[in-house]
Amino acid sequence: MRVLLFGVIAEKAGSESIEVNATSMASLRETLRSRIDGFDALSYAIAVNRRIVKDDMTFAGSEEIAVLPPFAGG
Amino acid sequence: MRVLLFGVIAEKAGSESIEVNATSMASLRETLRSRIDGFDALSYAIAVNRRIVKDDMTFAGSEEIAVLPPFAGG
Amino acid sequence: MSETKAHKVKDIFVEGPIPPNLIATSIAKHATRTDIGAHEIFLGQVRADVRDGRLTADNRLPTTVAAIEYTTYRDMALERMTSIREEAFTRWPSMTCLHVHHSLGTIKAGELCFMVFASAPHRQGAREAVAWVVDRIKTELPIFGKEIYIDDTHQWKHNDLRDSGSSPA
Amino acid sequence: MSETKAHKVKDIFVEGPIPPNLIATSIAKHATRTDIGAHEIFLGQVRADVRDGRLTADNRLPTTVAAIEYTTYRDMALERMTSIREEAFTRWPSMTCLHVHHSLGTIKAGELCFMVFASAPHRQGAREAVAWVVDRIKTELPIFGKEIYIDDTHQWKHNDLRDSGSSPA
Repeated sequence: MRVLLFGVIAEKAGSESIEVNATSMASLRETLRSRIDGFDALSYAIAVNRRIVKDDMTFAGSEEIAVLPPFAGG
Repeated sequence: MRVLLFGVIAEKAGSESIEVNATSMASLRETLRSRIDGFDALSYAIAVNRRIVKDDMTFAGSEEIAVLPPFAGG
Repeated sequence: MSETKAHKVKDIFVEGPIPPNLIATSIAKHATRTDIGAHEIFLGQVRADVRDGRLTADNRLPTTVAAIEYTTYRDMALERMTSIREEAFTRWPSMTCLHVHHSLGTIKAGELCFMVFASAPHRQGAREAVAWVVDRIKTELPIFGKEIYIDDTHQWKHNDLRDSGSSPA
Repeated sequence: MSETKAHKVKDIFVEGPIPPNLIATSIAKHATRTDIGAHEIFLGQVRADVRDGRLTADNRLPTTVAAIEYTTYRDMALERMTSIREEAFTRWPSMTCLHVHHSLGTIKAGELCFMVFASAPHRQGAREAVAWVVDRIKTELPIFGKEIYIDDTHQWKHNDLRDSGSSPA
């Protein structure tokens, strides 16, 4: 599945999206950690279908998933 | 002395100022009552040298005196 | 912004309605002040409120505000405004600018009659200052308003603090 | 004002800085709405804040914000904004209009990047709504800001609620 990346996370990854195989939030976090240098030091939230999800969940594979660094609007 | 009138008070008096002989706040109020029709029914404040004065006071005669109806700015 | 924090007596009065362009010009002038992070602007607009109008045998006919005609005791208003400005800069020392305009003359319903515009590094100072200055101006400046109705009658407006727009509540 | 109280998804994003003229145009459009007595406007402006910059043997050299480059997760931002609008109209039912603009792209120090504009019959509703909407947008909209310094280094901005202007406190 394609995961959207933004801000400092897109910068670290060198791309605005990343293809991953992840069946759950936990495996997604694991994958991001292994694929993006310095990911552990970053603050981030994960949005599933444009809503932030904090708990673990399993993915059907069709979700729109995005990794969001801290907000800075205004 | 010349007393400045504003708003509804100027309207009732038919003029933006009035010449009065008044040596104190009390005599000024008395004069206004006798000279302006319906003055007793009006809300007003008296400003002496551009500051509202509520207590009685005597006038030297050189003060700038104004009779102010309720404020409506904004 | 050469007049920033100048506490000299400034004329706040504008003949006729406040043109929206004046607000845009005011905003644009602040682009050189790169210590500003927040502008807060309050604008008062004349409302076409419905009022009790002419008395008939049975009741009062309703009527509607067509315009407000503003007059002022200018010297006292500007003196009071100078004190309010000084106190505002003391209360909100981070505030960089405070601009006030008030209309005189006939302002039609839908037109702007009042502007309070504060700028500061952060939004809280600007927001609090604008609210405070608006309240002080409404209660302390000798400005008088004659509401002119669509049937050519009129009535004198007066502020009370429950009132919050540009006509009595 | 045909869009008044329409709760459909509206695009709030503007490429580049918000021109002061856009604000004047917005204000002027409300002259036909004679039930409005009060407009409250918040504007965010990019501040030339001083930051710790390059590390030398002894210390960090100070540097200054030259611009902020804004990006967004647009679909989520507009969905969140639609909810915030709906909740604002529920909380302040007297509010007649709410207009929001946020810049994307590079906004230089001194330029405007954010506008929240509420109109209501009386000032209290407009004022409270603007403060609340500004806070909600800062905390809930996925908007990202890269601070670009005069020495061409950069750092990613993040809001915390103590922050109140358009750069971190």
